[in-house]
Amino acid sequence: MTSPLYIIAVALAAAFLLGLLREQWRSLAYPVTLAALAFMSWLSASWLWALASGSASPVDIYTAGTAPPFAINLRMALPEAVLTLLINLTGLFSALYLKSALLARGRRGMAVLLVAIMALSGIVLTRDIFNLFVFLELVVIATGGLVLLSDHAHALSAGFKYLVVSQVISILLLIGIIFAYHATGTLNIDGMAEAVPGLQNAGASQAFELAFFLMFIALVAELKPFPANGWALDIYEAAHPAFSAIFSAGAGTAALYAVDKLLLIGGPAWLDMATGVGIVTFVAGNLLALPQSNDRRLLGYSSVAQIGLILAVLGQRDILGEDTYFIAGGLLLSHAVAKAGLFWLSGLLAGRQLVDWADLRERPMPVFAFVTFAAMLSGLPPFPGFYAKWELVHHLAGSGRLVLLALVLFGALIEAGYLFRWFGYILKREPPGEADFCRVIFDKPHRVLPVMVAVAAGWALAFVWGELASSLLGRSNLLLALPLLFALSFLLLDWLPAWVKNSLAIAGLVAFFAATWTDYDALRMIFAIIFTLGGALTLLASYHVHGRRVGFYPAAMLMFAGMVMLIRADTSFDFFAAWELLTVGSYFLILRGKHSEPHALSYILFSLGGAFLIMAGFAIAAQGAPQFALASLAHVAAPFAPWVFLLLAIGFMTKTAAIGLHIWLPGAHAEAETDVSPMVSGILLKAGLYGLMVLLLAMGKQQLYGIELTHVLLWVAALTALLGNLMAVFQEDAKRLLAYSSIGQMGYALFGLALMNHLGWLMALVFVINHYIYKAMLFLAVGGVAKRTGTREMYRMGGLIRLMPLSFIAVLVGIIAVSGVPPLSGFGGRWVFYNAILASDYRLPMVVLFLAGPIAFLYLFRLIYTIFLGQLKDELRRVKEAPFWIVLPQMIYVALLIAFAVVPGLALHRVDTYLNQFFPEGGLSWAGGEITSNYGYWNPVAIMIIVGVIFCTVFAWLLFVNRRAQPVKQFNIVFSAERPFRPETTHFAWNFFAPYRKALGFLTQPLVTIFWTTVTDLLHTAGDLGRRLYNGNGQTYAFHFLAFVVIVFFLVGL
Amino acid sequence: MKPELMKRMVKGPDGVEFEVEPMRDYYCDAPPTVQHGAYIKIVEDFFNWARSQSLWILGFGTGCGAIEMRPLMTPRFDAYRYGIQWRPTPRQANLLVISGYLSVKTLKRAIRAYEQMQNPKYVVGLGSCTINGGMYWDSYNTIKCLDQYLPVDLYITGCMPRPEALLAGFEDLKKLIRAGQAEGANQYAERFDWYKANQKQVIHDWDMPDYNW
Amino acid sequence: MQFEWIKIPYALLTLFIVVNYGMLLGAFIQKIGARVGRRRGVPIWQNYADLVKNFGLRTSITHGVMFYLGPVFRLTGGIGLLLFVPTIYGSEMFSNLSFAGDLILALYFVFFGTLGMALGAGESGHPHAAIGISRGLSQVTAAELPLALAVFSVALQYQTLSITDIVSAQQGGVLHWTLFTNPLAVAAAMLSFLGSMMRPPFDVVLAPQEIPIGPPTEYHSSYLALMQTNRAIFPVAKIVVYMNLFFGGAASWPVFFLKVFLIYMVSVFVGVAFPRFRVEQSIRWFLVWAVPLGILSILLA
Amino acid sequence: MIAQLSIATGFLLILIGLYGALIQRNILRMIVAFTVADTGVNIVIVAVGFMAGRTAPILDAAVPVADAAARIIDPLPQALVLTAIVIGLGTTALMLAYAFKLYEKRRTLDIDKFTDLRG
Repeated sequence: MTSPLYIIAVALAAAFLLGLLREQWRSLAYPVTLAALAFMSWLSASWLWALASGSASPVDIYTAGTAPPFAINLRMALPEAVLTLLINLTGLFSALYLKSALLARGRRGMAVLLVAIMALSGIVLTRDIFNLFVFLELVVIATGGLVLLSDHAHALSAGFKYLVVSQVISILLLIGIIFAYHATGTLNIDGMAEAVPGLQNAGASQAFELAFFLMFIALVAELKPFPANGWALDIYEAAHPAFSAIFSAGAGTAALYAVDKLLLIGGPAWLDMATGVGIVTFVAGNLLALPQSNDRRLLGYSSVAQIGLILAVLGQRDILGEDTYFIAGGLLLSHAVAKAGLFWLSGLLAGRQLVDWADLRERPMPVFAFVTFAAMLSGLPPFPGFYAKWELVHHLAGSGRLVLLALVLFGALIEAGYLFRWFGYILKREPPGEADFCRVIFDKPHRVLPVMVAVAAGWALAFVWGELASSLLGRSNLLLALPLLFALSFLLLDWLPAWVKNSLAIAGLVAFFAATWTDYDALRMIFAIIFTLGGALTLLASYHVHGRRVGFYPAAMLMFAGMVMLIRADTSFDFFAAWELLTVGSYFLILRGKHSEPHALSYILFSLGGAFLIMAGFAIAAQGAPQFALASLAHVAAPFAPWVFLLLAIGFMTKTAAIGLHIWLPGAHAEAETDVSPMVSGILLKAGLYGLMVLLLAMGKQQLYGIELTHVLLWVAALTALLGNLMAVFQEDAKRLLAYSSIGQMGYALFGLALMNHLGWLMALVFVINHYIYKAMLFLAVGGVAKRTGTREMYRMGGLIRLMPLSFIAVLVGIIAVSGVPPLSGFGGRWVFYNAILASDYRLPMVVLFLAGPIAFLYLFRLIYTIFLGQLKDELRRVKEAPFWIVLPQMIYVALLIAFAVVPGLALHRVDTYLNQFFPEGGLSWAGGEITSNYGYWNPVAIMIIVGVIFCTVFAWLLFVNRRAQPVKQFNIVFSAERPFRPETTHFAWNFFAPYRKALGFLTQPLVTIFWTTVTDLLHTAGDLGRRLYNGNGQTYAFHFLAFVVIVFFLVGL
Repeated sequence: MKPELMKRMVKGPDGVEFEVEPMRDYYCDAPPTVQHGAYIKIVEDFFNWARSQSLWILGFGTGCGAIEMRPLMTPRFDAYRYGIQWRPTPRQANLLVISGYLSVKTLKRAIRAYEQMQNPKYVVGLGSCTINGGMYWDSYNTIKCLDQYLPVDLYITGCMPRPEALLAGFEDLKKLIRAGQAEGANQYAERFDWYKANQKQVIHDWDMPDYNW
Repeated sequence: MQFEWIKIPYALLTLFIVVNYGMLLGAFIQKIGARVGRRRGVPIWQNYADLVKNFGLRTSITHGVMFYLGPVFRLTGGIGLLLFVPTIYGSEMFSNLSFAGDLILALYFVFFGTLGMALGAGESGHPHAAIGISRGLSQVTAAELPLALAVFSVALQYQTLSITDIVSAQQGGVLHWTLFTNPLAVAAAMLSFLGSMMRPPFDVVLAPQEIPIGPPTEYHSSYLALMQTNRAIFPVAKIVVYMNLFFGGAASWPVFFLKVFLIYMVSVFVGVAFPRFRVEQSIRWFLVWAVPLGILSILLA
Repeated sequence: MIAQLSIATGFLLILIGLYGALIQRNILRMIVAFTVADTGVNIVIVAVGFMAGRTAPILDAAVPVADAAARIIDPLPQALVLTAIVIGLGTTALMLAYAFKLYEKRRTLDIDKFTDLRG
């Protein structure tokens, strides 16, 4: 193997060569730089390959030919190989990216760049503390130089502030080093570590502690901890993005590794300080990033935060043990690759405001790159950060460090918040003018290449961490899961026309079900059918879209992949990974709506918040194990069980939009595209119910402080049903109305589950099936109408029954079913409901649900009346029936609904039997068409026939006596012997339930919305207050640093 | 013609412009037709008996004579015992009582209300004003002879007629109905053009279709 | 219980009896009102004459399919409700088609006609129809609640949802009626009953002069005739449910006639004594007075 | 004694330097202050390596290799100080260059005037 020393030697040699290069060979300078960096990268890579494959073992290189302490030694082991590779590659691609800037500044700039990369590698490789100091100073000086590569007006002052603080740092570091040397007699890091326990008297050991504190705090300061980091942020903002990439990915990495080495010396006593500083930085950094509008400064804060998190992880090595490097490495590499990628990407854009990134809109590759980076930073599957976070949280929970766990998740949520808000800007904001992005792409391929490399690296890391995790968790690589691969393959097929992709998607879903349908028990079968076949059915509607529909299918299939993986998951990890996948997929789907930016954001935030609670719940339940079989939730130890239950239940309820957690749903479902609304409403909501079912099946009734949690659930469910329905009554927007109705319906289903008896569960399942069918159907119908009429405001429609008869039929059947009126299938749910509550011990929550029931009539009538009945408006006189492909699934749903109404046993009989093993009492008996419970009976076939016969007889009679009825037009109405003025003034539709609002409108005060708005406002205010710390003065920053040192000093309590 | 009834161009949600003609698009333009009774006489007689026993008066007071209708509901006169009721909508009424003088303005409303009732339907002219204009015989603004504009089945004279006279008149109307002679609606359909011409002669702001279904 | 063909003629017989009883009852009650006001009132056969007259009208118009079907829904709802509930306790003949479902079926089938009628009226395009429906639906949400609570309470009390079983549990004397064994539930239910009868103080839905009779404002001729038929059946059918749940059911037709009449009279008495509520007033009234009774009844059941 | 005194002097210089760097608004004065602090650090380093009664770590006729270990002071801090001086020089030079550039741009050396980037 080539000695790793050449990484340093080659860089130095090349730097000198550049300096000595003759003037006429000037043009060679840039190739030489690239070649040197390429060689360095190759060297690291070859070592990484050799070390990882086991063909080489870690080596120590003695520089002066002798062993330490008499000479400096460098070490090349697996971590060093990974980190130097990361640094060198960042350097290489940044150099490529910097081409024009470097060529403009001449070869001295290139030399400085080489020195910087060399020094960063040196920090990683060296085992000598003073050598570390030297490399660090080299980095400082090189940074001072490279900052000036930027055209930014304030790069100069930023660089100076940086130098000021670096001076202070280096003073502390040097003092620390010399006293540490004095105490231990060596400068070698390993030597020091060995010497520390042998320190003779208390005085020496105390002196060493102090010296170590100075060294440690100095190196920690290199990680830009909050609040001593103003100087670094200015660099991030002002420097050339390619240099910021090095600064974030390279310098951060090197400094982290340096701190890691120091922790080796200091031993466990210093871990708490690392954790403390790290987590404070993580939370504060993310909080401060929240109000930022400058992209690079935001990335700076985010870098600070990420590195803080990794520092906290390093500080937790006492419990993380061998997994430290898996976790820290996962986080670090995700951070480095993503940040480098984002900084490079930022260089492609002209504007510096976050909203200026809308330039990327309509350009799939950069958007995909951004998505990749954002997902890596937020720790979404399948990227390394996901596994790292999972492991971290499990270890923390296993050791009872719950406050830290909460802070980690809180910070991560804020981070996801601003990243996804930013993504929303990209897709949904208007580009700030004539976008010059295309030109850049073709002009400067050397700037695009690094971004693409970062994307590739991100996915490669995803694979590698998947492999590592697979050995850790004893499961196959997540990235290789068939559904996920299928979904991801649509990324590659995105150039195909939409109908081809749609056929593929439908075929895939159906084939998956055909291949796996024998695997499911009766309960899962229902969900499997809804998720796969139901999904395929809603996808039929997608045929109406022409063109390529870029981005739709990867997102949709990601969601479906997540859902099928969810029902097939046996272990907590699989379950959670699937949960995250479906969340992410659905987020992208929802974001596609025209005005869905804020709603998609609140969706992803609530979902991720919920997901974090689920993760925490799983972690607490696992008690230190990396995962557990879902079934063993039943055996969670007593003191934890109710808490686990609570966390998981709240997590799942964010998805079912229980009251309090519901504010994301109306906007998200209403603003989604026509064929997306049925997916996210009819299908996706069931994922939350499935989670609750799994939870309740395993854990049953839990008590917390003497309160039965299922009882609390009952109340939540009842209030959800009531307020969901009530809110729906007052909507003017048809899709929002349906969305609120979904909240109410989910309340019913949740209520059934929370009853915790046989029929309650059966009722929940009836609602699952029914809600899928009718809500998908109604959303399609309303979506089709909205598409044709160009509005979703119901009062602007009216009288469409003649123009859109099929849609009318769908809505009619739908509302009869939703309202629970016999003979359609909604009645089954109501019947089971009454039987279920009779068997229950609770009384009072039912009252709320009874109140909720009839309210459904209000909004349902309004839905059908204001759209299809009443007065036809002039401009809608020529609208046509909804497109065939939107109507076709509706008609299938009508058939399904009627079938389910007549023979509910087809779907329910098996489940009823299956539920016997959990709730042996209170099942139904199915004899012929009749269904009998302990309390009552019901014969759907007979009902359908009787109602049908009576109806037909009366109808035939009316036809006979009224056969000559004269069809009239819309204004042929009795109008107090006058005539109506115009259709708009005659259609009674707006504020339809005004009297109702007078009576009960006070219940619809948006208290929950106000609450969550206040929470986000508080977060933003906190961030804004924090920003005042950073007044831009270099001296203040130096003072911050010293204050930081003093505060930490007293907190450490030396 | 009022602006809201004029032809206009509107733009559909798909951006295509097209013409809306309110009189054609909002109103049914079919003319009334003569309706024959049941084919079997005894059935028609039975129906006529029922019609006579179920006179539903449109609650529409056109003039001062309307004040004489109210006492009919009181215990003293109690018209209900004769199967007479008041309905608030012409759709459900079959007897239009023109109660007193009829101004030209009200005539339009009366015509509309009458046409919106279902066949068979009856018109009773109450008071002298409906017969010859009464004390308003030379008014520029009242119509003089109601049966030029609507097919009147029965006049009840007086200025005003007492409620007793009204009851007597309704009893007479019942006899006409039972005899199958109260076919005003068919008469109106048969002589539709004549009625329309008369109506349009006095009503100058004719802003409705020829027949108000 | 199983279906047998003989049930069909029996059911038709029930229907025939109830239609006639309902027609006469309606006129009879009008007549009582007239007599109280020292009038003679309508003849007892007035409803027949009106019905025949309306069927006998020669023309009609239609605003569209839903408008046409509205009365059909309405009447189907009335007949269905009647036939899904056993009329005479202990009589195989008049148990009607109750094999199809229990109390819950009856409770929910009530809405079948309402919904269809509302849709039909909606298609007429008349704003008054829509206003009336808006009021009616608003009111029904609050008015139904005490009934639902009372039904739940009664079902809890007897541990069954089968109407026949509930009636049989009340046999053996007046004091076994739910009226005496569960008075709170009955009180709540009877208040709810007032709200569902479209009589004052809860008749703002129809408001004949303000929004000329509300939803049915465009209906006439045979549509109206169907609705009149329903008007004869539906209140009786609804009262049958109340009678069976709360007043011991009826073991024979005379008892049936008497009980239905007396229950009907409750709403009449209240109706002539009180003026009209606005919608929000009636909602508040139900929530403040009737619902707490219902809640108490289920807590004590 | 000398060692303690030197260390104390060194720390005094460091404190003076840091105080100056944090208080002075003029950039050049800040740089000077840093130089003072650097000097203090260097003194501390050398003082730490000092051992009373020993000689400089120069192996020549006066100090034979054989008993060098017992007679010379610790040579390492002196080596370190050389490096530190070099680095300090580099940093100071860079800061001076920055000061020049900043002055060129804004015609001022007041650090308070360079606060455009903030928050």
